[in-house]
Formats: sequence, C-alpha cells, structure tokens
Amino acid sequence: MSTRTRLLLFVLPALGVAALLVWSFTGLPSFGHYPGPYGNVVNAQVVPVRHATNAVASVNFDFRGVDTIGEEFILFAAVMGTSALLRVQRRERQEGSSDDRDESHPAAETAGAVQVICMALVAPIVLLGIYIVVHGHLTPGGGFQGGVILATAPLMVYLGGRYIVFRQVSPKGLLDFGEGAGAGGFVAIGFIAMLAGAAFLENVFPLGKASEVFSAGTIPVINLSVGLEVAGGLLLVMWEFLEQALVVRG
Amino acid sequence: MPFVLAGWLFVVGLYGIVSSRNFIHMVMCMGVLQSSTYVLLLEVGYKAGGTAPIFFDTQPSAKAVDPVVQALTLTDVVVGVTVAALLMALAVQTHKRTGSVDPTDTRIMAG
Amino acid sequence: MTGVLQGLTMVSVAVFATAVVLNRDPLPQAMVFAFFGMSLVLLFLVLQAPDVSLSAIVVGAMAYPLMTVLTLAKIRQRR
Amino acid sequence: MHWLVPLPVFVPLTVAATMAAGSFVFGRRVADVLALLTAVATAALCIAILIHVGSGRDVYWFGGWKPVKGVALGISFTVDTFGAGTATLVAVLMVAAFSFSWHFFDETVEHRFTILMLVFLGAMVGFSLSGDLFNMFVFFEVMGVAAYALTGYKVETRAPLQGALNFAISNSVGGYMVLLGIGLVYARTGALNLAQIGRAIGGHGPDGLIIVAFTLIFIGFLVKAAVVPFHFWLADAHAVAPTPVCILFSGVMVELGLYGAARVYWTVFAGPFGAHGDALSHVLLGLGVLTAVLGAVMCFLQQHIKRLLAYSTVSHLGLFLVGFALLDHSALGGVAIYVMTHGAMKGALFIGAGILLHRLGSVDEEALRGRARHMPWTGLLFVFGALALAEVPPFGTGLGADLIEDAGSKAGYHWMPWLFGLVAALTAGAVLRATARVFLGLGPREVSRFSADGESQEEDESETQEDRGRTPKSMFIPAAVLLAACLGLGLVPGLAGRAEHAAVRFQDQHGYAATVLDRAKATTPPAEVSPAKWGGRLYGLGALGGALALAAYALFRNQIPEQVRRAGRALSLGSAFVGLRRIHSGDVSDYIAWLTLGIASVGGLFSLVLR
Repeated sequence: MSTRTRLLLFVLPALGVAALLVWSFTGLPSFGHYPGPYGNVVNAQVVPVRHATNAVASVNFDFRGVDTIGEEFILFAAVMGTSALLRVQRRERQEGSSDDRDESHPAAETAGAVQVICMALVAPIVLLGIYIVVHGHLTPGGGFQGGVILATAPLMVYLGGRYIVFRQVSPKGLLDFGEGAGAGGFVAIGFIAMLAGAAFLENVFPLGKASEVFSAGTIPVINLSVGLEVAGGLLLVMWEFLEQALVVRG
Repeated sequence: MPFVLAGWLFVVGLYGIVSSRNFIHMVMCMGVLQSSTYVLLLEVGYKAGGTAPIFFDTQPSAKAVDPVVQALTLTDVVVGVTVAALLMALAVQTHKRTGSVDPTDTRIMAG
Repeated sequence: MTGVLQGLTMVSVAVFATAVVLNRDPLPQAMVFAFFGMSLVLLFLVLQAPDVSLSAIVVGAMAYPLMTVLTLAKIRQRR
Repeated sequence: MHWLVPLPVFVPLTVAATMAAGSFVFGRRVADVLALLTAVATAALCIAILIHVGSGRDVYWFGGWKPVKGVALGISFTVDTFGAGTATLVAVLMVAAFSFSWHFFDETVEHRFTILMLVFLGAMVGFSLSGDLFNMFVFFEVMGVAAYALTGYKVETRAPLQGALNFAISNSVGGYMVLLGIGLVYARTGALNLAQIGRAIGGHGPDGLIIVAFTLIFIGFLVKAAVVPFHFWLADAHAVAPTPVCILFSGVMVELGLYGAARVYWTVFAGPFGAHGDALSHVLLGLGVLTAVLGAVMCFLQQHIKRLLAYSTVSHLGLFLVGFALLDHSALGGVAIYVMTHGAMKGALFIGAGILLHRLGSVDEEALRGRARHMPWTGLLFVFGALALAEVPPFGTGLGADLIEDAGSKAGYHWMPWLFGLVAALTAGAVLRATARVFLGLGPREVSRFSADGESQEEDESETQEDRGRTPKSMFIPAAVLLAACLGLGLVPGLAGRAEHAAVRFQDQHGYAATVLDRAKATTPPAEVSPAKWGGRLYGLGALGGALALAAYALFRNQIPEQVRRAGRALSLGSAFVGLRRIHSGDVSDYIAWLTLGIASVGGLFSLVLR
C-alpha cells in the first residue's frame, strides 16, 4: 500500500475509534471523584498493617508484588533480548578489527571542562541512587528509579571520555551477574516466604516501626534487589549499544 | 473532560505509526500511544483535593489519591521503556543489514 | 488553581505529543520527545503521583535519550 | 490454596535468572541440560496441578492477601481445568522444543536463547493461571517481550528482523489496548480481580464504557490470537523465528490470546452481555469464519513451508473462534480438545519443517523439490500431520471438530461442517502437496513468486551448521511423540464429556466469583453432555478426500484439459488471490491501519448490537 492509500484507509476508522473512546469516557466517574474501593482500602492499611509510608511502593512490592516480579522479568527479558539482538556476529568480528577499539575514545571530543564535571558528578549520583533505593518504602522512589540513577554513574565515566575505565568499572560478567541476581533475588524472597510456611511473596520479615529505614518487612529488601537488577540491566543494554557503535568505528 | 486527552494520545499515536516511514520515529510514536494508558490510569485514580499516597509526614486519615493506579502506571512505564529498547535494537540491526530504517525498504517478506 | 495547572499541563502534553508525531526527522523528534516526557512528568506531579513522575524523569531524561541518541549515532555513522 | 500453584511459573523464572547470573560458569551443554530438566519439571508440576484441581478450582492468594468483604487486596491465581490444561500444553511443548534444539543450533547460540525460552515458559504458564486482569496484562507483556526477542534471534539475516519488528509493534499496540480497557473497567469497579470485576458489573446492562472496554480488551487479545484483520504479523513472525520457537508460537502462544479473551469474557463480561448472547455470537461467528477461510486460502497459496504452517494456524484460530462464538459448553469443550491436539500436531509439523531445514538447509517447497527422497520417516511425519489436519478419525482434532460442529448444528448453523471440511481440505491439501513435491519430486516446476523466497533460502542455512548426514533422534522423537499424543487423545474414553464439564465450570461466572471471593467450594453445575458418537467423523474422511483432490490439482494441473482450465480462469480466482496476497504487504504501518479498521468495525458492531 502507498502511504496515501493507507492514510485514506485509516482516516474514517480512526474517527470511529476516537468516537468509541469518547463514548466510553462519558461513562467514567467525573474527574477527581475516584469511587474506590481498591485504593481506599490499600491507603487505610498501608501504615497500620504494613508499617510502610509509601502506599505506591507497598502496592508494587507487597499487595501486588507478583505484578512487579512480572515487570522485572519484562526488563530482564528485554535486556537479555537486546544483548542477544546486538550481539556482535562472528563475521563482523572478522571484518572490524575489534582489538584496537580499547584505544579509541568514543567521547574523545568531549571538552576538558565537561570531563571534569562528569567525573565530579559520579559520586553524588551514586549517593542519590542509593538513597532513592533504600528509602523506597518511605518516600517516592525505589528500586527502579534508584537503579536507573545508579546506572548513569558509570555512563558519566564514559561521557567523561574514559571508555576504558567505563569497561573496567562495569565488566560484562558482573553486569550479567547483577541483573540475574537482582531478578532472581526477588523471586527468592517469594520462595523464602513459602519455606516459612506462608504464601508466595508473603511479607514475613519483621515489620519494624513505620517511617524508619528498617521497616515494612520485605519491601526494602525487594527494593534493593530490584535496584541491583535495574542498574545491572540498564548498563548491560548501554554496554551493548556502545559496543555496537564502536565495532563500526573500528 | 480531562479524559479526552487519553483518547487524543491514543489516536495520534496510531496516526503516527500508520504514517511513519522510519522505525525510530515509529518507536517514539508508540511511546505517545502508550502514554494514553498512563494518563487514563492516573486521571481515573485522582481525587479532587487529595494528596499523594505517601504518609511519611501526613496522617493516614488524610484524603489521598489512589495508589493502585500509580503502581500500575509504574509497571507500565517500565514496560514501555524496555519494549522501546528492544525495538531500537531491532532497528539498529535492520539498518545494519539493509542500510535503511524505512519499513518500505526493509521488508522482504510478503504474501 | 490546581484545576488551571492541571488544564495547562494536559494541554501541553497534547501539544507535545502531536509535535512528536508530526516531526518526521528523528533527531529533532528525539528532542521534542524529551519535552513531551517532561510535560508528562509535570502532569504526573499535578495528579499527585510523585513516584510515577520520578520514574518518568529517570526514563525520560536518562534511559530514553541515551538509547535514542546511541541508536541515531550508530545509524548516522553508517550512512 | 495449594503450595504447588505458584511453582510452574516461578521455577523456570528462577532458573532463567540463575543462568544469567552464573553465565560465566555454565557451558552450553550444562545450560541445555538445566533448561530441559526445568521444562520437564514444569510439565510435571502443571500435570500435578491439573490433577489437584480435579473438578474444582483452586485459588492461590499471593502475599497471603485474602479478600476482605469481597474486595481482593492482592493477586490471585485462579486455577481450573482449562487453565491448568493450557499450562500443561505450554510446558509439554517446551519440552519438545528444548529436545529439538539440542542438535539444532551450532555453537554460536549462547545461553541467552535458553534464558529467553525459560522466561517465555514462565510467562505463558502465568498467563494461563492468573485470575487478575492486570496480572494477565503483565504476563502478556513478559511473554511478548521474550517472544519478540526470540523471533529476531537470528540477527545475521533480514527477514527475522522484519518479522520481529512487525510482531512487536502489532502486539504492543494490542497490549496497550488491553491496558486502556483495564483503565476503563477499573474506573467503573475499582477492582482488578476478574471475579470481583465480574460481580461488580454483573447486575447492570451494558453501557458505552462497558462495551468499549470489552472491545479494547477483547481485540487486544485477538491481536495475539491473530484473528483477521489482526493476523498480519503472525506469518511474518512464524516464518522466520527459529524452529523451536515456532513450535511454541503456533502450538500455544497464539491460542493463549484466545484463551485470555475467553477467560475475560466468561468471568467479567458474560454478566452484562448475557441478554445479548445471540447478537454477540453473530459478530464473533463472522470474524471466525472470515479468519478460517482467509487463513486456509493463504495457507494453500504458500511455498515457504513454515509460512504455510503459519497460515494454517491462522485458519485454525478462526475455527477456535467459531467454537467460542457459539457460547456453548459443548462447543467450548470441543475447542479445548482441538487446541490441545492442534498444539501437538502443529508442533510435530514445525519439527518436520525444522528437520528439513537442518538436513537440507531450506524450507522452500520449490527449492527442495525431490531432495528429501532419502528421508522417508520425515515424509511420513508430514503425511500423518496432514491426516491430523484433515481431522481424520481417530486423531483428536476430529473429536474436537465434531463437538464444535454438533453444537453448531444444534444452534441452527448447518453450514458448519462445510466450513470445517473446507479448512481441513485446504490446509491438509497444502501440506500434502508440499510433501509430495519435497519427498517425491512430483508436480510442475513453479517460479518462486517472491524474491523473498530466494533470499530466505540463503538465510535459513545460517540457522545450523552441523553434520547433516542424518536426523538426530532428539529431533524426530519429540515429533513422533506429539503426533502419537494427537492420535491418542482422540481415543481417550470419556475425554469429550470431561472437556464439556470443564467448559461448564469455565463458563460458570457465579461459581467462579463465589470460589474466589467467598471461598465457596467449587461445584460443576449440571449440564447436558453430548453423547459420544462417531457419525460426524465421516466429514473427516470427506475432508481428506478434498485435501487429496486439491493437492492433486496443484501437482497435476498441467494434465487437465485446456478447456477446463480456461473455465476455471474465467472465475478469475487467480487475480483475487493476487490481491489477497498483496494485502499481506509485510509493512507494519499497513497492519496498524488494518488494526484501526478492525477496532472501529468490531467496536461499531458491538455498540450497535450489544445495547
């Protein structure tokens, strides 16, 4: 089909879809009047029952923890898939002499000032990432957000023009390990609950006192493992993308 | 009606995919289409005058918006970015094989 | 006040989304997409969803642009 | 709440994560053994669960969050016979796939393939067992992401990349439609558990929100189920995915889309739509018939054997949708039996195609002409596969088709046996034709109609680089076992009755909600079970005759007198076929345009007839 034909085919149905959606929205409760009950029950239980203060994190890692396991495995599969798709083929290895790429500095054009800033940012970024991971059950944030932030720290090293250092601080085997261990750790916490005679993923750890760092039972532990997985996985993806770009240069 | 925004994002995203001649453009249009789900979910769970469902310095009795839709949206955000990564990887490889990211140039199967 | 703020962010989300779709050149589109991401972050904030907006920030400001730019860099190199 | 229930999902996921974490320790063979053992263990767990649920239901509340006053706080797996049965099919086919891939890849395959397969396994089992709408979406996406990556796994060639992109974009749009529908339903009910949603909207008639939510969720799942006009991605993906992956794609993943649609319909929407059953039934029958016929015709037109099998899957999905559309327990029982036996049969046929690829480096009918003369056993595999496709008794496919046809006739659709016969004749005819050409060298030479075919030949060779002297047992045995299972299931006494009772439980919305929310004990409501009979099986023989005739026509049409051929051309079927093939353009933008058309028309029809 030519683009024109396709758009002609598309126009009327698209209007139809829009009409259907608008029709369905007329049946929604008016904006700002959430009828419940799910969220209200959760909000009422979070602090007294779970000793956590972040209701969203409690839903993600406790009430509906299985969804989040699924989510982590979406990430896990996507990382495995991306690195499988970007794997350097034997043919290319032979073509592009990959041995000399260690000397190449992909971001070598980076100005000196930028390099300094990038390197100076590494430590604060790591601290911020860790903070956001470990306070996930108390304040906004958690394993996913903190994990992404943590992953950007080595990338700062890369942007600072230190590709070799980047490869040293994030070796592939370790990233693989972090990603797998993070995803596996989450499931393992589920199994630990079963071994303790409870349901899969039941919050069997001591709950502690609400709004303290060591509280809410399994939630912060799961956050840590998610943080590990996300940081490892994201870096692995970036690693593969960078590797791709470099083989071509080489 | 704030909900119309979700419908708009969905239809505009569809239009983007249908009219797109570039896989990278298409991936970003998918992002637009997907954002319709974020918007719908969060608008559904909103309570007029409600606070965020974080009870760190507020009383649990305070009127807070629905945490469940926010948790769902979080999952959804992760789904979106991971699928995008996968699609980008496919686009990179397609480009390597065919020198193009235009769906018309790169297809070899039909019928 | 809240209502006005919400209305404004919603309009900006709609506008940026349309701009993303209508922009046919991937590199400028990637920039517009970043703006679109930021408008979503604001919308999530005014809808009282700080967790979601935090992850939208890290995704929209770090993961997405890095990926897109690397992909584009890769594709441009080969031209 | 039995401790077995979560295991078949989380055991494979744990093994996958462990393999990733320890990737520097495991060699290829260690990973292969571990994966095969995991798949076997998962299959055993699924069978144990199937036996455990018996004629009841088991509800597993994750995190120990049992419902409070009818409000579900956590996620439940709600397992019944159909759910556990589907999970078993998934795991069994995964065992076959791992066994097949033992000798299939050369050493370039790395542990990531195995890891993705294990994630895929866990996700599909989770989707089958889940009793929560959003959780179904999550497993749908896990399954999707693993599947996209597996489709594009052979990155060194172009076609898999195209297949994976088309697959990923179409199915992601489908997934987001499901999620939009979930948002609408959640706004109305404030619930995500299927039972709770069903109870909350059960008492009222349908309005705009319910109809559109149903349309979105239903079509979202039908994209995965490759129902026309949402089917375009399927052939692109199935033709190029590595063969072990195809076994699962055609055998069970596509069927899971329909399973999801059926599960959601009977737990949630059967209440509000109950009064409009006939109207709904007509719309779905239309979609089903269209899918069945179009898939069968496209199947017959293919030369690429994997693509041919892919279109036959589209066609069978149409038949399954027809069975679903009758909204009747006998028909649904028939669909269940047909899905099981179809999975076994299609798995065996894809393994056959994989053996051809392994030994001869191609799956193109024309390129392989007569080259497989020395492989009689593989040829026999294809012949038996064709018999199963033709629904010849005592293959279980015939039993399933019988039940659906009977229910259809009872409802007044007397054309139904003809539809099943037509599909059986076209798909089995296509397989017989290909078999005769590849294994006997029969038939006229034909031009490769698409440049793609020539190219794919060169590409397919890269899948494997081992010694091709003989077919490894690890490939042939799973195919033979699967075909035997397809045959054996048709002979199990009382299977039809059990399937129908299971269907009654599947369709019992109030019983489902009571088990989940009130911890009531599951019972099977009384229902009339159709008596076991073999009369309809004559159709199977008729279809086989039709298949033979069609294959013979394709192979020997040059011998037909010129006058007859001219008369045939006057029907101008040829140009219609060209047009039909051109619609399947391979351009994903076209697919999304068709998808939009599909949403608008199906949604429009629903909004007209369901109010």
